[in-house]
Amino acid sequence: MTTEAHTAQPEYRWRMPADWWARQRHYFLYVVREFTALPLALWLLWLLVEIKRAGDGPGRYAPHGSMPFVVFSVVVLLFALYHSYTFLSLAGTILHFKVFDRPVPSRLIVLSQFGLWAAASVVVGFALIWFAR
Amino acid sequence: MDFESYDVLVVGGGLAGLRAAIAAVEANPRVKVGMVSKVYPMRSHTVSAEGGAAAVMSADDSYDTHAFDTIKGSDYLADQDVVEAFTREAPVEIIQMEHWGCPWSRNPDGTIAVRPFGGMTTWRTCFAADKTGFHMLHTVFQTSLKYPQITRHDEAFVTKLLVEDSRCVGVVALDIRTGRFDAITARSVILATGGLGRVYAFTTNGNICTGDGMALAYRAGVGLKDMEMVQFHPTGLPFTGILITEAVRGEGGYLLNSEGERFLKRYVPNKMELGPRDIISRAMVTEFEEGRGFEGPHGKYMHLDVRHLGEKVIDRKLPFMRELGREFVGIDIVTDPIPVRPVQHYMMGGVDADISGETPILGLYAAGECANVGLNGGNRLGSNSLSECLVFGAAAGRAAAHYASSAKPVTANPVDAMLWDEARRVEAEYLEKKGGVERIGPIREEMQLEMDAGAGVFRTKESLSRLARNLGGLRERFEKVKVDDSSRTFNTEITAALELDFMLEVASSITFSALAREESRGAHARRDFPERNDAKFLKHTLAFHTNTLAPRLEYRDVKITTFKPQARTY
Amino acid sequence: MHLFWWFMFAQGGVIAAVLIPVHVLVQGILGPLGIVPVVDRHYDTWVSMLGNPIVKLYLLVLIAFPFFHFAHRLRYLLVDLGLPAAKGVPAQALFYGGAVGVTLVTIWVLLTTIPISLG
Amino acid sequence: MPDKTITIRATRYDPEKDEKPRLQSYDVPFYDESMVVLDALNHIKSHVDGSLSYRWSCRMGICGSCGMMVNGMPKLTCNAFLRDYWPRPIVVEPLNNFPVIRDLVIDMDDFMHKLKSIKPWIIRKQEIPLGAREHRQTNEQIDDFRQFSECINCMLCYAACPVYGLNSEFLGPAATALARRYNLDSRDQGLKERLPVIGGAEGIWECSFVGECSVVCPKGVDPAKAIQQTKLDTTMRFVLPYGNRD
Ligand SMILES: Cc1cc2nc3c(=O)[nH]c(=O)nc-3n(C[C@H](O)[C@H](O)[C@H](O)COP(=O)(O)OP(=O)(O)OC[C@H]3O[C@@H](n4cnc5c(N)ncnc54)[C@H](O)[C@@H]3O)c2cc1C
Ligand code: SF4
Ligand code: F3S
Ligand code: FES
Repeated sequence: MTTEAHTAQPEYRWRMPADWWARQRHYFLYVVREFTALPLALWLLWLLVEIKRAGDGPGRYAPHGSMPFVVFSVVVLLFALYHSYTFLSLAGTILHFKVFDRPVPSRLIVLSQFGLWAAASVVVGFALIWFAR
Repeated sequence: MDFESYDVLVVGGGLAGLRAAIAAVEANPRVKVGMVSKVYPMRSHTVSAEGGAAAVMSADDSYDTHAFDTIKGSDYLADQDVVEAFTREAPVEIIQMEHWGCPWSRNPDGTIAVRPFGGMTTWRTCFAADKTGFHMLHTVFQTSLKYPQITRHDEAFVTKLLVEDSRCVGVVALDIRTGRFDAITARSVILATGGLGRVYAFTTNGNICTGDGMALAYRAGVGLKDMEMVQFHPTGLPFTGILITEAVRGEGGYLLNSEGERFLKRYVPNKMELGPRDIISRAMVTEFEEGRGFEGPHGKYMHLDVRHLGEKVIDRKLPFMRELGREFVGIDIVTDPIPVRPVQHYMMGGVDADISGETPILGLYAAGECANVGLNGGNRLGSNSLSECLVFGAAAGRAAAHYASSAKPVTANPVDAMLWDEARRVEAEYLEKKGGVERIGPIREEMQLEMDAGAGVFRTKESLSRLARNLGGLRERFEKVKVDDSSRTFNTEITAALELDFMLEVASSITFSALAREESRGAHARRDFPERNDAKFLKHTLAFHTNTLAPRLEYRDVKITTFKPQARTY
Repeated sequence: MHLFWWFMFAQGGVIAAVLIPVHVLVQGILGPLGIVPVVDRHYDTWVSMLGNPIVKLYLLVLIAFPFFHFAHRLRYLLVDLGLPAAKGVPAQALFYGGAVGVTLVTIWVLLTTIPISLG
Repeated sequence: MPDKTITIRATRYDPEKDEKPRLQSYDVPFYDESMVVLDALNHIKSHVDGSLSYRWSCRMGICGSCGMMVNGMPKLTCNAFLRDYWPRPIVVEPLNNFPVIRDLVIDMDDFMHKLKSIKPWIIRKQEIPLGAREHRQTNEQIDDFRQFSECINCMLCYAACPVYGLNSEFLGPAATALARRYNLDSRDQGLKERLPVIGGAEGIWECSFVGECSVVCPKGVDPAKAIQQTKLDTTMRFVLPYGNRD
């Protein structure tokens, strides 16, 4: 490989400000996107507890349902939707397939991702409600 | 690294320079190659070429037609042996570029596609979408990275050629980053410094196109050949000078005057919009003068109309042009005509070099736009220049490597003294000079406007004499120049001053060469001598540096082999 | 190794994106507010659900996989917020180990809580 | 034409004199709608203060040398129109995330080394001779990598990437996009030689998909996509036993 003839030189070193993520909208949205992981994790842990409590027996089983919990769930839902939206649209632009040697346009892939999401939500929601009767 | 030494030193990292460096290494893997460039190689102005590179690629084309088109286009000022060799080598180089990864646009069967271009009788212009120069430059640059024999000095500005006993033994370069002067010695030196468009105000050329290599060679005693031959491209955007590629006309765009008329029918009835650049530019200026141009805030202009092609064709074939129109003029070329006017574009003239790039100074070679190997004569055909950079860059690289392997090594002794003298000169003239009063910017701007006015599309004895006088005045003012910047670190005002010095030098060589050529040929159109005069001027002009503003001029016969000069009509 | 964690991260991301919102909506909001009946509001339906091996498998995927996604994201987030230590091997062990831990706990809960029954 | 002016606040820094960069204000005439930030800088250099240093050449968005932070966003200054900012002042700074050599000039040697490290040239097991003419390649095959070959090395993406800002060892957006450009080229067989760098400790796995690199890219290269696709492909090669192994 080639070489470059160099001379060292005093320079001003760039340092990233600690609040870089608060300085620009895109960066902030990125941090929010990553942060969604935390509330979602907490909610899943709650679900795990709920499952565990099914072992308490018929007499003592009381499903969770306090107002603060509903509020928490609403907040989690917002994060969850943001996660779904960002993840599916980003993943959609990355996936690349070829059908009959032609690349599938990424708009189509994104759309089908959201389609999959909608379908899965309907099926799961239906099951959760249907079997409750 | 005060004293770096190479076998072959390439000055310039554009298409010609990079091709030369690789050719030198491939000719002899043992040569040590140095490359000095005042910008990182991928910033070189080759990057802005849009249209394509010409070569005979298909079976129904022939070397002879390519040669004839080139020679007729040159108005018979091209050296025909050079043209013939060029047409044979060009396809080889195009394939070589392909092997290195250039993303040439393709035919359905996967072979390299070609498109029509002005002045070419058949389709022979290879292209990579509408960014041919960009793709070619990045391809050769990235390929060059794999050779361990090549050492680059990026952002180093060559201020002087080291010549000892009429042999070139290296250069003095200013390391822009540190402000230090280095002697970079070599057994052979290749100049590939590109064009000089910035001596004009209205140009398609980038900021770095200041004719440095021509001035360096000129001062070292090499003649500058055919400097009066400056190409004006018909379609530049007013104000910025950004080029609207010839492909717009290739795809069927019309040129219209203010009366809505395709005026080219009066000038190149058979070719219309695909006539050669010099003739179309003159036609436009003539129309302006006869009152049939549009008036705008940046002078007169014509309309380049592609509206009849429809949005589909435009978006598929000219997307970059639509973008340029939207951003730089605020129009949509689908619904509005594009304002255009002739713009300085290319320098046919340059450092006197032969078919293998050799100059009269031993060990000094030249290639690319800064050289004149005799290919382009009075007018270059569009798309011949990128091929020229490849063919003659490679030739110069091979010749320099060959010469270097037998040449004597360079001795340190006189080089040190020359380095010291040069460093002192620049420091005394710019950095340490007291009492300067003139700014670089205004002198440069005045020179550019003077050149537009005096040595533009049409010239006369009066315009050129006035220009010569004014250049003298500007030179005097330049002696009193003041530099604001006293720092050594990345001092771009010093480089601007050095460039202006070079530009004043080449501007005067253009002016005096043009003054002496009392005929009209190719791009050189004298109002006072409207006819071509083969009896007197079927000759190359050679301008030699003197101690005064005016060069000493000599003439050399043009090499004619197969094609006898005829009238040039289209 | 990066490759494996990234693979798990991507899988977990898909699961989380596709499945979590509906669970939160139905089980976390609509159910508690009594707008619709939901399986986990009644002991019988909940237990019969949890007894189903397919449901057990589904719940494992639903709960465990996303944790690999979360672990990856939170670790990188810490790096981005100026904690380069989150890059190191100990941090990796902590985060990915945590995800593995959650997986094991989930398996344990699912296996011990309601015995598998096909009824 | 009305006599408008616009205020440019440009970074000044001379390592021989200054501890750290500062901003200096200049008023510049704004007389044409198609004027760009670079025109304003050129006006300053020619007529007001010749010591202001910055890089530029083509002023048509293709040479890649004029990238700077314009009001906090990485931009090609030859493509940043004054009309989009006027009448507010414009702050022009050197690109973020790079060492500053002088005023608006950054040190990009780091990228030059990274570029070289991904071997951006066609690698073949067996060269075909020139006499055998060109490799056959269809326009569709070019479409596979065209986008990634349009990179002008302007460094805007590096200035936008916080991961690079925090860790300058990170291979970064443009270099990965160019590696992908060669890996996807039907003429190339060098994937295996590039993998150690791309997939190495400072390669693709460092990227947390902030995505800002693609937002600021003036040429539509979409380096974020290049990186994530590379992650996906590398993973698939590993997961699928006989995926695209070569
Ligand atoms: C807008 C535009 C479009 C064009 N389109 C086409 C086309 O479609 N087809 C075609 O065939 N031709 C076209 N051309 C012409 C063609 O692009 C050029 O002639 C050709 O690229 C010149 O290449 P070069 O290698 O000689 O010089 P350049 O690419 O200009 O390189 C010059 C090199 O020299 C270096 N240098 C200069 N001075 C010094 C110094 N003092 N010290 C150190 N280094 C120095 C520079 O850093 C640079 O690396 C076009 C030109 C323009 C301006
Ligand atoms: S990827 Fe885009 S932003 Fe990054 S260097 Fe290349 S052209 Fe510039
Ligand atoms: S901004 Fe940086 S983190 Fe990745 S997606 Fe782009 S390289
Ligand atoms: S000056 Fe070339 S990209 Fe802006």
